[in-house]
Amino acid sequence: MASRRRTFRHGVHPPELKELTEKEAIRRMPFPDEVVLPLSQHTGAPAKPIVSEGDRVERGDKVAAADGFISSPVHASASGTVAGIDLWPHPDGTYKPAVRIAVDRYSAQAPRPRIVPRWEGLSPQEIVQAVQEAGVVGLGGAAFPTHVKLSPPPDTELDAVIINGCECEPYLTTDHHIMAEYPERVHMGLRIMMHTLGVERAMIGIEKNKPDAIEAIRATLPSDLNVTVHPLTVKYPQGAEKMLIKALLGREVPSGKLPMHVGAIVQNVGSCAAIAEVFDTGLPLIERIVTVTGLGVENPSNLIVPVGTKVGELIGACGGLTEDAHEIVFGGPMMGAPQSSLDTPILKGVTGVIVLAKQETKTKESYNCIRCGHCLDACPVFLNPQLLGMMARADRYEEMEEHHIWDCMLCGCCSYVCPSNIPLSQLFQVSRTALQRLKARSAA
Amino acid sequence: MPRQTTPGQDLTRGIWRENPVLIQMLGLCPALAVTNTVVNSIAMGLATFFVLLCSSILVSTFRKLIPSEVRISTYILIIATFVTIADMTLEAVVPEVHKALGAFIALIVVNCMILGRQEAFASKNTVPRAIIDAVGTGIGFIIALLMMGSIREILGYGTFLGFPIFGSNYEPWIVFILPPGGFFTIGFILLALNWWERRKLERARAGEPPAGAAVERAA
Amino acid sequence: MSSSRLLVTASPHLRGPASTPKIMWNVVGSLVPVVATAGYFFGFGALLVIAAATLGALLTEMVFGSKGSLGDGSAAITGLLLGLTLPPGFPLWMSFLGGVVAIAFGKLIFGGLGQNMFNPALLGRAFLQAAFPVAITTWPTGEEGWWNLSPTQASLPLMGAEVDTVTGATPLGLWKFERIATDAVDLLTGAIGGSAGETSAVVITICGGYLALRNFLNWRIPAGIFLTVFVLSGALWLIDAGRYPSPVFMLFSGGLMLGAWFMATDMVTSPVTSRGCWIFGAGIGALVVLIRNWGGLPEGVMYAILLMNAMVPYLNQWTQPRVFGTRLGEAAS
Amino acid sequence: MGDLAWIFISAMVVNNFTLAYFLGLCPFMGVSGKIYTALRMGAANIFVLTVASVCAWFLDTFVLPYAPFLKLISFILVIASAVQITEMTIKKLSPALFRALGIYLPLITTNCAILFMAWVQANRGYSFLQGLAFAWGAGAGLTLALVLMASIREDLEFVKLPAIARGNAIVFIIAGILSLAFMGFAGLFTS
Amino acid sequence: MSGAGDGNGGSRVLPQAAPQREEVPSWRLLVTLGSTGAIAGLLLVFVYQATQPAIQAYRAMVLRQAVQEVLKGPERWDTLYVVDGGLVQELPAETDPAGLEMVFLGYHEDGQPIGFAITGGEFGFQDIIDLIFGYDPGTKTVTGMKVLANKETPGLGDKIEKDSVFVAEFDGSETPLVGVKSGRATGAANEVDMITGATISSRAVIAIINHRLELLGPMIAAYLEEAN
Repeated sequence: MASRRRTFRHGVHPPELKELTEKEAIRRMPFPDEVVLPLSQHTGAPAKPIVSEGDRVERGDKVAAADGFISSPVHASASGTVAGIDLWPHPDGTYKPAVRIAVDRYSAQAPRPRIVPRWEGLSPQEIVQAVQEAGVVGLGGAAFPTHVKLSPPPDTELDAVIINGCECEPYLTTDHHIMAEYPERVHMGLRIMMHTLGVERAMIGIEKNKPDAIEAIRATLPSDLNVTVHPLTVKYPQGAEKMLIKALLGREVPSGKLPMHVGAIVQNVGSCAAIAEVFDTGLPLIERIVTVTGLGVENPSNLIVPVGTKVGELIGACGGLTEDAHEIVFGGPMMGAPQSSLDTPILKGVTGVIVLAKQETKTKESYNCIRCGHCLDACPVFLNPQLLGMMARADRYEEMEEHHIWDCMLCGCCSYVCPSNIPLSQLFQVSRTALQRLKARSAA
Repeated sequence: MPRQTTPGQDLTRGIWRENPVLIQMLGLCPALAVTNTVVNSIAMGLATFFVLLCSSILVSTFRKLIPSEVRISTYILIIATFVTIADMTLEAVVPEVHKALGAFIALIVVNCMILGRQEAFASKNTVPRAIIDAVGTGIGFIIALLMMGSIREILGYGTFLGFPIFGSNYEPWIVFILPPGGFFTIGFILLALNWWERRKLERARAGEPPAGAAVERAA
Repeated sequence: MSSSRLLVTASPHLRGPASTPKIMWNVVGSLVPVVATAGYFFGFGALLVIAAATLGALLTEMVFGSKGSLGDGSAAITGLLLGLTLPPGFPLWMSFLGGVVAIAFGKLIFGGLGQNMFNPALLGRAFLQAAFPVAITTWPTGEEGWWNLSPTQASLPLMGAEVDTVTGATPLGLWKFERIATDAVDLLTGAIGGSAGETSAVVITICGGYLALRNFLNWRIPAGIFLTVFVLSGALWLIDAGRYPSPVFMLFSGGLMLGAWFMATDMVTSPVTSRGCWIFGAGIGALVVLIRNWGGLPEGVMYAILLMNAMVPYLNQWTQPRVFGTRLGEAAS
Repeated sequence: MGDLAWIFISAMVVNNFTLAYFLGLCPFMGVSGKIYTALRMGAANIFVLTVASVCAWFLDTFVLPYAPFLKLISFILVIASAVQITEMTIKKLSPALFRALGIYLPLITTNCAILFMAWVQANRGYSFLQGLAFAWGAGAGLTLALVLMASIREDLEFVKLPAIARGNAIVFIIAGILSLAFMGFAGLFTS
Repeated sequence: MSGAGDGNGGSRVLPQAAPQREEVPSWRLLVTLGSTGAIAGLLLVFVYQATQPAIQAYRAMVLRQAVQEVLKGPERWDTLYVVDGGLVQELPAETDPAGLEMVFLGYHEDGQPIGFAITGGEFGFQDIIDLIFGYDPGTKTVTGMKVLANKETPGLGDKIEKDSVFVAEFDGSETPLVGVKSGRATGAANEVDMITGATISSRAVIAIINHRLELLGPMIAAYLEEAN
């Protein structure tokens, strides 16, 4: 068991590029003048605003309530006045409704008193309730509401909680620093989750390129819990749920199913720490740790950022842009979304802000597919991106469905390795949209 | 034929615009199999022409007497008869050519072009018109075979009708008298036709004035 | 900096180090030692033949190819490989013609790079074999000096050779028609008669191995070929050593090395799946053994690869990978 | 036995009916777009070839010595009726098979490969078994050519061909390349 | 587009028998087919009669030329049939000569037999090679060889028919023949230089002659013994 290489098959090895912020300790950025809180910061239904323009809100106050079970509330990340509820540039490239708060410059920004009691006495349902109320979502990028993950259907048989400390995307060091600097918080979050789910076993998977994080987590490992730490091969996308389960448990999540179908639940270290924080400080999720990095930013840093801070101000807190800054990406460089505006706010799910310099973004010429098959060897879910790409270009979407386009994680491995620079994952994203539209039309 | 066509159209239609081989892709087997020399092409063309003409005459003569239930069988019977006649005559008159064409003379029976003309034209029109149509189609077939045969003989043997045209030291491109050469040759011809068609289309789209207009303006 | 200066491109924002021209030029580069070895053993004439084929390929690509397509290097590969499959005394105009046919009908007619179904160099070679069967089976004896050109080479375009040439024999021809085996050491070093590229197996293997290590070719294809040829011909040899050549001879004679390392592995015309590549290689190996032992021609590598090229779409369909989280067979439509 | 094997191999690959004799080009051009249809067409061909071979052998042995000039007429009529009868029989006995092969059977009547097979079989004086070997070799060869073509054409749908090569031109060029490749089988099993 | 759809154009005419409106009595169908058949038959018999003499004459001429060539100009020849493993000149009654193998025994002007002309065919490089050769049983030598039909590669394999040097190799060669690569002959009387680059075709010719003689040699010997 020990000698088995902990990883999955296929995947790619992009340059890690983490050295820019690897050694930067987490620090807190000053409060901005305005925070913008989009109502849709998570997977699921957007929250419903419960404040109106001109209302005074304190830091930690709820400004929008969850709309249904798969939804999450939004809280004010700074004290101030509601300046408006209107459309605002969203990181996904569109305009979406957001609550804008003009931050009170003279406020102490002290957090409100504890809103939840200590977790020890609570039933699982009450914990789930509290987690939802605190607006905790997955902080690894997808922003799936955490309380949903914590309340699996009653007939589900779970036997392992997996903590995802891989952070396989290049550049990012957010999770790395959470583990290295706040290992106890991770363990506390894990303890709460194990209690809530009633699971006896937990595993923490960390890529081997973060030895100090592994060391810190190991050193603080609670002796009364059945938790093991697993250093994993450095490979992208090691941090994808399905890949992580495959690496740690050797189980394959069936196509179209969730990790819980194979008895596992995966939680990002950041989310894990956030759960702990809710019961520790009594504060809802109003700030997160963001890696601001790339050759296009003067002082790459790991910052604690109030949710809703505009990216321009965040970069300003890191010394501003360099001369040759060229492209801003939210998230990792492999799956992250490019930003067209400096006004887009940081959401709960934004793990990093990467400012790419001109020399990093130089566009390469695209060639015809030469059928080298490198994409097949890279795809972690064993699709045939070469065939899918040709189908996408021929608008043969129905056939793409037969070839499992919905199993694609859009991880970008195929695009990364493609010697002809064919934008495969982009093609797949576009095809999926087209396919959904086709289906909607045929359903109508 | 729902639309009435003039005899002139009947004649020219088969020669170029609806060339049986190059446009309609009929009678491909003889057009590829026996066109390695010009002589063979001509012989095959003439034999097919003969069968087509005779069958058309016979079919259009008796078109009112032949019930439609048995018309296909009757046509095949008639065609097969003339093919046998052609086969025996060729063997008696030009045995060398007969040997070169071999079984492909018999295959004239299943040349879709002949049956097609009976069904589409001869069985519905008067004898003179059927003759004109058969002559047009037959000439079209011969032209196609000649094109194939010329290219293949010139490149494959360096001769035309047996006369050397590159001198005696020509190194023949034997591939052109082998089966792949047949496919390549018709491929080339189709490429050229496509290119020609596209050029015509592009010119028409560009509204380029015909050559005559340019001359007028210059004058 | 204002927002308008921001670039917006789709993820991933990192691209791997591989690029198509890089792969192609690496192949060209690794062919250089092979060409040099051919020049060393076969003389200046062999280099001229290779140059003529390459010139034909490059000119055709330049004239009919899409703009800038010369830069991707694939035409150069085709020309070099074609030249390497030709006998060193081959008339230069035929060699040039082969290059033209290879690019025009092997590649451009399908729409250029990546779209062709058959290996262009082999198509050119098959065309020449069918067009000029005598010239392409005329091997020099190798007794002339390095600078001496074969009189056939200078023949005018469209014209044949006016002189009788002394022809030697290839190891495969010697075996096929006279049952004479060639010394294994000679096969390995390349001191043998044959096409320019049927030279030193050692040099070809080193160059191919370099490409395989850098993942510029799929090692499974040559592995499949060598394994199949070795096993099949070994079994035949054990049955009747007088009738069938030894597996070592089979592996190192003729164009097998060049074909297996450089032609079968042409990315465009080989399968994309790993299992497909194994089957592809095995198919080539089996066809080579079949044609060499029972066919009319002494060498069958070229035809074996072309025939398996035609099978590639099937192989790709049959060997679709099993999609993560599905049972085998669900992946294929 | 070696003789039978050679007849089979020769008709299948060395002198492949489609790629060396240009027979059955209509279906080769027409129904080689999809592998599935190509396979069914091939199966229908093998079936009809078998029937035609048996019929031609009977005719050649028992009827034609007395009336050689009726050879062509009798062959073509017998093939046409054989196809018709086969079609009706299959329809009765196996509707599933009929659905699979049905539409191809009438097409095969005018497929020159069948007549050629019968004609050559008679001219070479093949015995009953030799005739069958010839017919099956021919059928296997036709199927092989169809299936290879279909495989390439399925892939070709993803390829952006130059404008002048679209349509039949590229199919002929590919057929020519396949034909070149099949030249590698020349002399198989004769030496 | 005149594409693949039109490729079936001819076949398209077959299945579409137009729906018949008025009932045609079946006797008319029979009469139509019958009379067409009858006319066709008559026509064919007539043409057959007319062309047959020319066809036969040509075939006879081809045979005569071939026998003349391989036996080096015999004055006349007899046709012998292979029946039950032996050669006979007179066929037993009621035997159809059509399916029987034949050999031709040529004579000098003085009535002395020159040798036998024997036909044979086997698979060559591409397809069957048919040839005829002369054989002198006295000296056990081949007197000449002529290829009647071949589909070998033009310019290469077809040299077995067209290359006069190769054809002349057979004159006076002792049997059984042995093929050698050109330039490697040792001077033995049964060696035939093969054509460079067309080894398979050359070998096939030699093999045909050897195989035919293996089969027919004893028969010829027996026949001559009996005749003496």
